[in-house]
Amino acid sequence: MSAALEKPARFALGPDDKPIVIASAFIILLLVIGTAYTLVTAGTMTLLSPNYLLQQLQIGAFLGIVAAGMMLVILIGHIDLSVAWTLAASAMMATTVGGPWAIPTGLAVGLAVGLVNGLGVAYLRVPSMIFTLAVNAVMRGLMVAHTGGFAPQTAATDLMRFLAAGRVGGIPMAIFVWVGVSIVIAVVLKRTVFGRTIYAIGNREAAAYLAGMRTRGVIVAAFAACGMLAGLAGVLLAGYSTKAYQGMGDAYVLPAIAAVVIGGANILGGSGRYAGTVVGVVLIVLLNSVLSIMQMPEAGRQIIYGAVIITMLLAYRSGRVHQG
Amino acid sequence: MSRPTADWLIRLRQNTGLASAIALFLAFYLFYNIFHPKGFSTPVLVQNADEAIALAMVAMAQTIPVLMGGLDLSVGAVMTMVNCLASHLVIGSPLQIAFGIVTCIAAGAAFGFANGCIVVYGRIQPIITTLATGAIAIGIALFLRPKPGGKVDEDLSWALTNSLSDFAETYGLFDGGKAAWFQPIAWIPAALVLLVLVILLIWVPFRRTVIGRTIYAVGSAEGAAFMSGLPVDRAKIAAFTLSGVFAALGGLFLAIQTSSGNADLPQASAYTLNSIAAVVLGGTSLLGGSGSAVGSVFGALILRVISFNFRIFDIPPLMQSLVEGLILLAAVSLGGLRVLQVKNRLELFR
Amino acid sequence: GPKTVSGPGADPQCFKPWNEKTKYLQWDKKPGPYRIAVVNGFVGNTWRIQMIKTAKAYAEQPGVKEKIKEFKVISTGTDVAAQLGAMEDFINQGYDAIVTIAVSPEGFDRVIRLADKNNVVVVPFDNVLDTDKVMMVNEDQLEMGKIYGRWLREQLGDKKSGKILEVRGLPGNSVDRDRHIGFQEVMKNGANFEIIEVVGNWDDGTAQKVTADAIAAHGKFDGIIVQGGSTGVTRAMQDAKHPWVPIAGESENGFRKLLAQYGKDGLKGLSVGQSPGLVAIATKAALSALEGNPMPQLISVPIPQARYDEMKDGANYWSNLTDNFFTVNEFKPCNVNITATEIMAKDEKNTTN
Amino acid sequence: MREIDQAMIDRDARPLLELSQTSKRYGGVRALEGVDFACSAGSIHAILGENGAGKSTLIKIVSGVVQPDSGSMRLDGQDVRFSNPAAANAAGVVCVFQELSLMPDLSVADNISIAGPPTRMGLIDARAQRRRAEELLASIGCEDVNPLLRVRDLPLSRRQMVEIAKALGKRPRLLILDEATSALTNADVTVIYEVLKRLREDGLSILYISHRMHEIEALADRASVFRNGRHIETFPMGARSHGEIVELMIGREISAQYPTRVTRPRPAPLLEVRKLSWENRLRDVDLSLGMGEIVGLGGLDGQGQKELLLALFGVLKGVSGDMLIDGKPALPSSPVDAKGPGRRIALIPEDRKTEGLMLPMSIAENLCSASLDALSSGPFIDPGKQDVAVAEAIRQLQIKIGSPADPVATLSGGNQQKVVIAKWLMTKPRIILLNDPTRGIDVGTKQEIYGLLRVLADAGAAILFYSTDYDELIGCCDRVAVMYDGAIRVELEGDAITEQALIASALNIDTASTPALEHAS
Ligand SMILES: Nc1ncnc2c1ncn2[C@@H]1O[C@H](COP(=O)(O)OP(=O)(O)OP(=O)(O)O)[C@@H](O)[C@H]1O
Ligand SMILES: Nc1ncnc2c1ncn2[C@@H]1O[C@H](COP(=O)(O)OP(=O)(O)OP(=O)(O)O)[C@@H](O)[C@H]1O
Ligand SMILES: O[C@@H]1[C@@H](O)[C@H](O)OC[C@H]1O
Ligand SMILES: [Mg+2]
Ligand SMILES: [Mg+2]
Repeated sequence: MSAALEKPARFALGPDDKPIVIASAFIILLLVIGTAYTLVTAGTMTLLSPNYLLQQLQIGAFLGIVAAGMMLVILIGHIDLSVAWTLAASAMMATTVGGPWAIPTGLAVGLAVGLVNGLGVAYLRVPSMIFTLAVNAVMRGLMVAHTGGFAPQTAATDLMRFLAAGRVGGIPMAIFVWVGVSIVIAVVLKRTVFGRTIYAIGNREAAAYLAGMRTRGVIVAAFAACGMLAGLAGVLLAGYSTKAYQGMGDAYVLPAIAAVVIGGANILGGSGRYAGTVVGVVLIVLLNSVLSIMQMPEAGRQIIYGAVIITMLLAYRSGRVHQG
Repeated sequence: MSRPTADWLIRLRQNTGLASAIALFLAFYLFYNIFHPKGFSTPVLVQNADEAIALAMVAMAQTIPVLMGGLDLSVGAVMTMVNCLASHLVIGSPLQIAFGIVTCIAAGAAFGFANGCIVVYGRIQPIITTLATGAIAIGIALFLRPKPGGKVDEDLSWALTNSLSDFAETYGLFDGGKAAWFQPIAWIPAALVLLVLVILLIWVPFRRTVIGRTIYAVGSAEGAAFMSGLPVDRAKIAAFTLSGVFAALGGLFLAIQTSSGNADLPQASAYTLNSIAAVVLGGTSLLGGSGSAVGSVFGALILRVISFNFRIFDIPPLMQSLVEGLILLAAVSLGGLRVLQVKNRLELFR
Repeated sequence: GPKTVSGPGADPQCFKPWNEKTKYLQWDKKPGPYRIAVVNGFVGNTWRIQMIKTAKAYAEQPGVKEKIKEFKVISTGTDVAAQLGAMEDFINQGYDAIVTIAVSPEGFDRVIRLADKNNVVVVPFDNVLDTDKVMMVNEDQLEMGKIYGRWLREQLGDKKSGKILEVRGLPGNSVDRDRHIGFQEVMKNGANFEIIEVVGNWDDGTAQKVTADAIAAHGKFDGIIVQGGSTGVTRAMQDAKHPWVPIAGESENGFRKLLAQYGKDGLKGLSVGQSPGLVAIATKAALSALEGNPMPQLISVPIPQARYDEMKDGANYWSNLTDNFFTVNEFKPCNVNITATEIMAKDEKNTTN
Repeated sequence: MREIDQAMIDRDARPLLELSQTSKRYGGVRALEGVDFACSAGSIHAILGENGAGKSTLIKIVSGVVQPDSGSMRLDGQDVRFSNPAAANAAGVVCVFQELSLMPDLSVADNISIAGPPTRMGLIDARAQRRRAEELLASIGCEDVNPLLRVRDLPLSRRQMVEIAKALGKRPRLLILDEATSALTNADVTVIYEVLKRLREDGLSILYISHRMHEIEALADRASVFRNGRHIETFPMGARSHGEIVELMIGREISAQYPTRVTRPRPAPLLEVRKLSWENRLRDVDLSLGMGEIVGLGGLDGQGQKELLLALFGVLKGVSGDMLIDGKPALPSSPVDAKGPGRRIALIPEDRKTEGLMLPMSIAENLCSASLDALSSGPFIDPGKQDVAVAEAIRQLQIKIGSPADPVATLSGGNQQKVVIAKWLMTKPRIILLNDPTRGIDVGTKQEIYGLLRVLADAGAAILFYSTDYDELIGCCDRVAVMYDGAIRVELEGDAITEQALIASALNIDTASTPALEHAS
């Protein structure tokens, strides 16, 4: 009866669009600031060169793929703290196996870890925060033992290198992989029963269950997908770095969560658009690169990083009335 | 409700988490002491206490936001920040030292207060707020101590990391620790006394204030707490502030223990993650509303005692992290056994 | 605790004092065999794993095995409280010596005090402490930084300005700090280089990533130094089609392979190693101290270096083995003969390329 | 209308609470519009109105939960404005909200004294608090509740009693009960009546909101009717007939509350339950349900009715006994199973907010959530099919909405309930299980739901219908199975379904020895 009235006329954006618009505006602001800086200090416009931007997107692809998986898990109201070592373990096992089986192995490891997470959360109903933390510790232990057990091969295969670092028509392959993953995730979330169930679980699991939705299966599948995407990111990152190494996933967990949230998803689950996550990833990658261009010392970097997240979220909140 | 249940049974049932944490800790710890060549002796107890106390404090810091239904990802960072601050301030004349200590605790409190304000007035989820402010705290720590270093008063360092008798000796109390009445307690580690004092003087009374109970109420049902006329916003701010205080105490102790400050980012995140594990092992629900800081202390002790045992038993060095991970996984999965008993699947969702 | 005595000490070929001013320490002789613990901090890179395996292998060597009753290796992670606790625990358990890589150069006062009280020999190596109260074993990290710097200056010839990339190690550790200071000192001497610092955590992947980012952001560098993760940095250069410029790095096999392969194309590099075999020397020093020998407080281990034009397949690098291990491991003067290939690359089927 | 009210107020004692020209909007919705309202001390004042009429908004303003956009409020002649519930409590205005005000993880004692606990030296005095809880619980006949228990572990009816104890503990001058009795057992309701009457004697003013007309008739001295955010009329109880009141509430006349029942031969069973047992809560339940039949489940609250419905829907683990559909074993192991093609069972759950709906999601998404399989091709949801189905469901149940894309949270309670029902109708169920589906629903909507049930039954569905409202069971059901302590004690059929019979069997009074009861009237 009043739907039309309730929307403020001047701002025709839905609540899910606002974060995306604000974050995009912030990305443009970052480009402006960074370019101004390089213009003044070096007389160049590094940031605006297409090659540079493509390179940033290439770097962003790894984070983007991790964040895509993380988003699925966050949408169902959970979190996956094991992606760090899922990623590393996949990469390490992929390179250990080598040859044509490298990539399937990496993905399988990610999938397996994700399945364990999903089973623990869906069947044992251990809070994901702590279950995935413990699984992370186990994976770390396994990989330390693995590295020490015998001299494992850590060099990436050519195919891994091609997917991560190769270019087709001047565009890094990693970007194609990220785009591919993104299309699949976006379609799954928007158009499929699986996607609908994910949102339903995130909003009210009991109601979804009583509606006869396959809640447990979907939880397991969401974690499995998250694990597999972390595995994919690991395979690619190993390709990009030509090798797998311990700790290679450490730098991806919190930024992935941050990207999802900056993209407007509710950290408690149930709402958020995939496009937002992509924008969040780009924002974080660009922020990092502008800070490194500016030679910002680590102390300042951390402070700015924290301040940006808070500011963005405050900006999303402003103008929205609280509903108790 | 055919026959009324005895009060003690009700109390026990409501505290199974805490009780099993204590049992688990005692089992591991007895094991350790029995096989330790100097088991059940003061030096061993002193060492164990020193090693556990910072994590115990940080675990308490984590508990309060968790009880409220939030999560504080900045506790390790705040601990690190205060550690760095203390390495500048806790030195000099007794007055300067006292001032330094107060400043450190105030800094933690102020940081927690800021967290609380962002959560309450900015209406941002605690977990995200503290993810961001944790970065800021690490930034400040790096700013305070770009490289590890600094100094903390040596007497203080020695006195607080040893037994009470050393404490008394250092400060010339109780006839230099020789007073007869003092002997029965002289063997107790000062760190342990500190921990118990913090629990008794801060946590226990706090829990019995209206604000303290409001924290539980908010974690249990925030809307209901508001409708019941409880000071919800104030309680949230208080929760984060107190969390900051506990984290600061952890950082302060770390500084006293190492007599230096170190803005170590991996260490900060390790403490944060361990604090969450400790809270869960201690029987506090991550959903909020039930549990206690005392449980988390035992959770922290469990985490520590697992690695104590690595020093006693011959576990191949490269298998240690794996064993540690598996024990942790097993411990947290124990909670999953409850699921087997649940006969009404709707109860799984609460 | 130990008495300060005057030199010379035992086995000066192996336990070389740092400099003329190095004092000597002597502990009371204890009857063997001994109980020795190795307390490592983080285990996040191959270097540490190679170190742990070397330690285990060394303790099994004839001549050493007989002297050791119990040998325990643990890694505590980066948590300083846990590392301090472990050391104190071993003191309480009555261990005779503790060999350690410190997670921070500060904070060990109490443990040292307790060790002295209990006549336990504590031997930090690699990441050592800012103190002269314990016996320590290391390559001269400050000097290593200077060697990096001197190599670059030599290669750059008359150049007194330009952009230099410095890929640093794990923040907060003494090795990272000292190499950085030494390097900066040489570079700043009478010159005006713009030095871009990035953090590579001593591992290839991270180092490669931050290098790629730095090249993208800053364009061309005139020279590069890298504390660890040199293979990754070199590959990043290659990937970005950055022209070969002088580079100074660690002793990873992969790095040396690249130097051997592209040296003639202009990849002028110096490979300076910190050996994981240091753990063996540190253990040996501990044993010697327990036997009552006077020991230099600071033991200097030579810095093995190899230039791109000195690469010899099968001698100082192995083109058929993984990139992944640190080539220098053994120390002839100390009778430490555990080679890197034995420890890390013995498995035939894991060869690459 | 205003003049009449004014005259009445003048005649009566001076009002305790007075609101004038109070308005409140939520976005574009006018929840309250220029309301003048007063109630006086020493009286029980009912507030009536259909869902969304503005009753809750009114009491939320009075109790400081929300702020009015305009208007003024006087308490005892003094101008007041409460910025939060605590301020209202301090002034003696205490509200029992239907939900949202007990903390499940805290003990009963904690909950009762939550806002102003007894303290010693600034700290909460646990012992005094417990004594206080015991006294308050005793005053409402709940001595059996141990104050140490967590609220979480109490059944809903006990929780409501605790809620009332908590309110009484605040020593209110104005006590507001917003559907506070909807889940109470009859015995409790009787006690509460006594308590309320006593409080009235003590000079309290009580505002009483309920959708149960007989409660209001039994209790209230005076009633105010709201409609569409406006105060329609205030009158002394008894001054208006039942029909007139309903007409005031919904602005039209209701011919008959319940659809007329035709007695038919008992159909062949579609669903048969034999010796169904579960965990001491269900004991050898035997029941059968025929096509076209509406069977009621009666009895005191908590006698196993909910468990029976959940067992039939595959929610409970470890159920023993048989359940047959079309004579074939069909005990489902999950809701997925239950709604599947072989069984086609639907369950309208107890609590629509936590079990029935994903509140922040759209109306359309909620409606489709149980029938996604039918609305999709392969893994993909077919937007075309979805839109058609949604439109059809909204039309069939006459759900009042803005757009199907709006969050379901924006609907009034009654319309939310219709969404839950519609969502299940979209699965074309053969067997429909309903768990107290009209709780908190206004008379108009109730009537629609009753009608709908009959239509569904006539179309061949078998319906099992649990209700706490006797009128409903009498009015709607072909048969009623009354449960006591996990078992079905009596089955009443046709004209034998009377209030007395229902009450007697609910209390497990031996019906054999009092046959008169069973066949009364
Ligand atoms: N928080 C809110 N946001 C938006 N609209 C609201 C809100 N609360 C109430 N409304 C609107 O105000 C109107 C009045 O609601 P109110 O809750 O007062 O009705 P009610 O008479 O209590 O109904 P019920 O019998 O269903 O409880 C409703 O139409 C509803 O749409
Ligand atoms: N976020 C919201 N936006 C719009 N309207 C809302 C919102 N939240 C609640 N409402 C409205 O507030 C009214 C009262 O909500 P409340 O939770 O009291 O419903 P209820 O009491 O369960 O309904 P009923 O009494 O019919 O069972 C509802 O009619 C609903 O329309
Ligand atoms: O000395 C360093 C060592 O501590 C680290 O672990 O690996 C790289 C080495 O250069
Ligand atoms: Mg209402
Ligand atoms: Mg209502």
